[in-house]
Amino acid sequence: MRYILYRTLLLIATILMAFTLTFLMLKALPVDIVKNMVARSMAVTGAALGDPEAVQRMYDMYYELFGLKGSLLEQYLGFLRRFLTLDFGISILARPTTVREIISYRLPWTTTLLAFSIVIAWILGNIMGAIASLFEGSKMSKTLQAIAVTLYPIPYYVFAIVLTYLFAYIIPLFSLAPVRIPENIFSLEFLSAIFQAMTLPALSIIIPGALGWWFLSSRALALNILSEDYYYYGEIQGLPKRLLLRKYMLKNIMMPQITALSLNLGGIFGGALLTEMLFNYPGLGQLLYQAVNAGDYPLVLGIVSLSIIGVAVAAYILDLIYPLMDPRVRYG
Amino acid sequence: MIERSKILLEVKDLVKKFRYGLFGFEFKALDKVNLKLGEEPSICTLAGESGSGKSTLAKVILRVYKPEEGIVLYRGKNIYELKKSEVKWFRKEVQAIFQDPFASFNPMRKIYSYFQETAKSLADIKEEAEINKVVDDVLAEVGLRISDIKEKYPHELSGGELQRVAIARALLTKPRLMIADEPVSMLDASFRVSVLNIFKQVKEEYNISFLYITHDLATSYYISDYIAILYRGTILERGPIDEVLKRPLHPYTKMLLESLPTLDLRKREYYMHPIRLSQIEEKEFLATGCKFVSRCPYAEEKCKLQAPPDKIVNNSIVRCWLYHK
Amino acid sequence: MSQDAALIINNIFGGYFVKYNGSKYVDAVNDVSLLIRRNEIFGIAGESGCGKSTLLKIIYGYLRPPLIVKQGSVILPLKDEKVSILSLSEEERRRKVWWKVISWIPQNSMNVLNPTMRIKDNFVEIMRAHMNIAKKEAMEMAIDYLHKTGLPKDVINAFPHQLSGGMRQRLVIALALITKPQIILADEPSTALDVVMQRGVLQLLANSQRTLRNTIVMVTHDLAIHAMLCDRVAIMYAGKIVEIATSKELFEDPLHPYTQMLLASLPRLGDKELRQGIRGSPPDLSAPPKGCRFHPRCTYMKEICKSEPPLLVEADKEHFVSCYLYSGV
Amino acid sequence: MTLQKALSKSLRIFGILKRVLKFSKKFRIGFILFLAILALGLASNFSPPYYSYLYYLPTGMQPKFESIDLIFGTTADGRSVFWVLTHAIMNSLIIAFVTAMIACHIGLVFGLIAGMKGGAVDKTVMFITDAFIAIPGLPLTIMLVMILKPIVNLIIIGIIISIISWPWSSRMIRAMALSIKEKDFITSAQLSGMSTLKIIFLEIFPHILGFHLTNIINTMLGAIGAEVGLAFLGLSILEIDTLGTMIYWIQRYGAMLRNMWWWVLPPVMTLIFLFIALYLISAGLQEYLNPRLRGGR
Repeated sequence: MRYILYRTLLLIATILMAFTLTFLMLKALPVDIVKNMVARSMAVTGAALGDPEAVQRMYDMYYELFGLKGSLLEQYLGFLRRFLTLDFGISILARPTTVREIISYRLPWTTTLLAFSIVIAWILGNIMGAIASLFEGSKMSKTLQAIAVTLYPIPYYVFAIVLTYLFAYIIPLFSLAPVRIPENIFSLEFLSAIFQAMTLPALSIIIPGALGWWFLSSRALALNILSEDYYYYGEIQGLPKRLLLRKYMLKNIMMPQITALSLNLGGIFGGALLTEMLFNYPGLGQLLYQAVNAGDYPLVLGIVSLSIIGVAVAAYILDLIYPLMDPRVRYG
Repeated sequence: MIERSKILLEVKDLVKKFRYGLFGFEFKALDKVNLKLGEEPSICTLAGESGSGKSTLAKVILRVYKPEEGIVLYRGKNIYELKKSEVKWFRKEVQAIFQDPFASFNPMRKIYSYFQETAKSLADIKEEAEINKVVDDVLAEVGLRISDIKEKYPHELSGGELQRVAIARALLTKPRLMIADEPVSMLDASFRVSVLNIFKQVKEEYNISFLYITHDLATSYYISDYIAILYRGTILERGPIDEVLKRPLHPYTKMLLESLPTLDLRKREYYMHPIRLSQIEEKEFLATGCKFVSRCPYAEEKCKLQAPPDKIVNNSIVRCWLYHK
Repeated sequence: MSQDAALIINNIFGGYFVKYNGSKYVDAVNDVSLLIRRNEIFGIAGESGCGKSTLLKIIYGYLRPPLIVKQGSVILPLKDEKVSILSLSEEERRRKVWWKVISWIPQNSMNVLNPTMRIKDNFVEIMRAHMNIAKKEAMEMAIDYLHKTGLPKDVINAFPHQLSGGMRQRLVIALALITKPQIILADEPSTALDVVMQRGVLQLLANSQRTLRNTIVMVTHDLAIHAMLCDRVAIMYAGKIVEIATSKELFEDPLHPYTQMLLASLPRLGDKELRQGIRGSPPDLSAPPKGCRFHPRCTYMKEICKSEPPLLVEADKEHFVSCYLYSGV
Repeated sequence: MTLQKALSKSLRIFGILKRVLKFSKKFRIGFILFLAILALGLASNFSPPYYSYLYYLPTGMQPKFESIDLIFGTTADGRSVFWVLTHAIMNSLIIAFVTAMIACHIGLVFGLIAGMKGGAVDKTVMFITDAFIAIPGLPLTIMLVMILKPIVNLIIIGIIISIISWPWSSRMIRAMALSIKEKDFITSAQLSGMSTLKIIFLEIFPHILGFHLTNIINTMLGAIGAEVGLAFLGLSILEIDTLGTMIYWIQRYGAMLRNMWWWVLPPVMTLIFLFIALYLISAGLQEYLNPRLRGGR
């Protein structure tokens, strides 16, 4: 119970801290930027130029969003309220669509890609690392290790450039043009389109993840387990090898790796955003790129704060699962 | 007042709490511990199995862990309320050696640097030549020479030698009280007795009292004058060693003595007599009554509810309801 | 004589190749021969690093680098055949020998249980691996067995960390006994326990030996435990056996100077007489002394002790010793 | 006297370096690789003054070995890929160094305070650290850079990346300090009359130093990656050449579409080699410092 309480407090603190930091940073933003944004927004739509009331409304909206209205406390509370209700106003790029609408259209793409590739990378990497530890010193293990050492330090997005170059230009199996998604989501075309869009970004998360990061950490954990007394006891009991791998090795690797996943979620997420952008994948990453380049502050703010909440909550859930898996921390 | 000044160390109703596990509940590692050591140099054993709180008590007396309740008086002074100048005095007077000689020296430092440090900051000897001479003296006391250790790192000596070095370093400040936490339990049998003999010898020559912490009653009998039996953070029985080990009062002390394996083959038959074992050791710390209640053959309802107070019987002090009738 | 032999160990030489600053060989077990009988508790005593645990590993045939056996054999006389443990492959040992004929209680046994496995799974898996029975049946047998040995049966659903050290240690012993093996190797089965729990654990072992009439090889540094439990005891020093005798002979009339000095150095309850330790320290086994390995510490040392290692000879009936004081050169 | 002392100290560092080089193959390979890349970066000091001008050279030229300017060909905006690369390496290394110095030392201080003080101080520091770890780094830095855009420079980029890097160091240092604090030799030091400050510097710090060094290397690695990530989004200092901005311009000009491999390969390969080099250095150091792997000296 104490643990759940601590973790929940931490979640709240994390989100509050992130938003407070954002707020403080926005305070440093020169007022001119808002003026600029309103002007540009007008130019994009060409509307309401002559309507001073509409202009004022827009000013009000941005002032409130960036916390520039009222006393400092009012500013802060208003800012928090908007953020926690995920209300980020209207996008400048796609006026008059609200930021929330744009994001909600892109979000499923990102979550699907991330969930799919993180889970696959995690499972594959852990199993391979454990098996490699059993054949420590063999040729196969050495080759895998050499590959892992090469892949491990390279960020996903740098690896993604290599993949882009390889697959899109040298072996043109996949197109890098934005994918056109058919209307009918139950058709074969839909599936193939998804496959087209997802394969490369997923690979660029799975390959370095599975073969690099998770492989190396799982192998290191497995080597430690090999020198544990309980593993040695399993061996002298003459238990079947498969059982040793499953119940003595993998099960004990899993626990610390869940924590590692929860700690690294933020990093993986950031990498994935950039990868999406590189591959023209219709997720949040690409959107973020467009928003940054167009100076669409409301949209950037929306994406950024949503991802902070998303990652923090996902890590929170993982941390709550952990005690359920590990009998040693199950108290009370 | 006169009475008090004759007491070297007095521990009164000491309570030290710890948390069990990372997020777990609190338990009392020490629960109302009382102990007295007279001015006269003596060796007092603190006997208890692993987890009885004996090392915790050592660290409390050494001013490492601050207790939650109770006081520790050293020569009448509360050691947790010392003035700056008195802290140095306390460090000089009270020294310690630990169980694992390899863990008690930093592997990255030369052994001799510990002697230099101690000599300069506690014994107030500044000149290199003089330090050399004093160090040579204390090393001779434990059967070593300065050339044996001068340029050496801890891992270059054997466990037995290193433990003797630790004693020599502690002697440098001419302490009055030495706390020895399981000093021989990690040493091989063939070295043990020589380290114990050093204790006997410096007790006489340097007028040092020892608090000897151990789980081994045989070695404790060999060197001690007094003994206190610790169980789950409480002292169940204390008194002169011959009294306690020859005429044990507390059921736990009796059980310990009966279960001790000996080299005497005539005891074999008796050793195989069936005994009752505890099944829930960890929970005993949390017991509100007598901590021994779940294993005690004489346990009554009263023992579960309330912890018995100390009672003087013959020359010992025992904490058991059996002696309150 | 070999009729009642449970285990015959012939001239074992074994040790470790340690790779550090080039490679060096640590001579952990040197020319050890033993005959261990059926229906006895045989003790092996010695100080840390004397090779007693290594000897157990070799007897069991659990050979992992850097441990190697240079020479020697371990013969296991079964009903219809004589199995030479060291010449089998590990797979064959696993199928034929381990836990079926010989089981092992490893050192540090309170910490050898898999932390993420329930106690019952330990019993079930080991029985399924060696007794060829179904899961349900195994479960019933395990519960029945725990009941017989006086352990509470609800521990079966617990994880190791929920149990006390003494309970875990007793469970590891129960695991070693569940398949009713002919031989049990016990490596310090009761260290790190308080004396009361230690007594309980040793009683569990001794009682099972009485009912099963099998063999226990008991390794511990604590001579008092040997005195309380063993029928015969071997004393090891620096990789060699220096003395073998019945407990009575060994504790009442020790012959080897090492045994004598060791026994004399042990403080006893009720006796404050000044005792002496043995001077010097055990040799570095990567460069053991020539001749008798105890000679640098021995007070009876003769010229010959420095050059020629003494042989293990029968100085008295059933009392073997390896010392020139008794072989008379 | 002090000069002599300083000299002998620095000589000792060379001695250690020599021993690590001899001990670990990983370190050896990584170190040589890093030196090669560093040499390339240092070559930026010899760049001709016109290196920063656009369209000074013919655009999109394949590598020609006739002059050093053209050795890696030219970019789509008429600059020498070679000279741009040398400056990019140097600037990326500066960012990495600034980040490592700031983040690792903040982490060191916080970790030591939390680990040594314990109690409420420890809990507070750890709570803040944990909260920072749970904030995904990239989104936070994006926001920071966007807002600080008008004044951003190499140092500020380093500071921004430090904000997301320090909690990791702090967490690890605290764990180490906690475990060392419990060791008996700390009590021995207290008993020999050492002051708390002396204990921290003489007893605890030497045990942490090794980790601190590898941590600095790892943080550098992370910082280089983070800068590249920011640059992908056009959020680095686009006027200055870094490995990140080089890739940004490659993307911007569609160099890959135009198959200008001589422009794509140098920064990408340099990045990969730099990552591997730094990783090998830290892994080698770790092996050397881990007494269990080294067999107790």
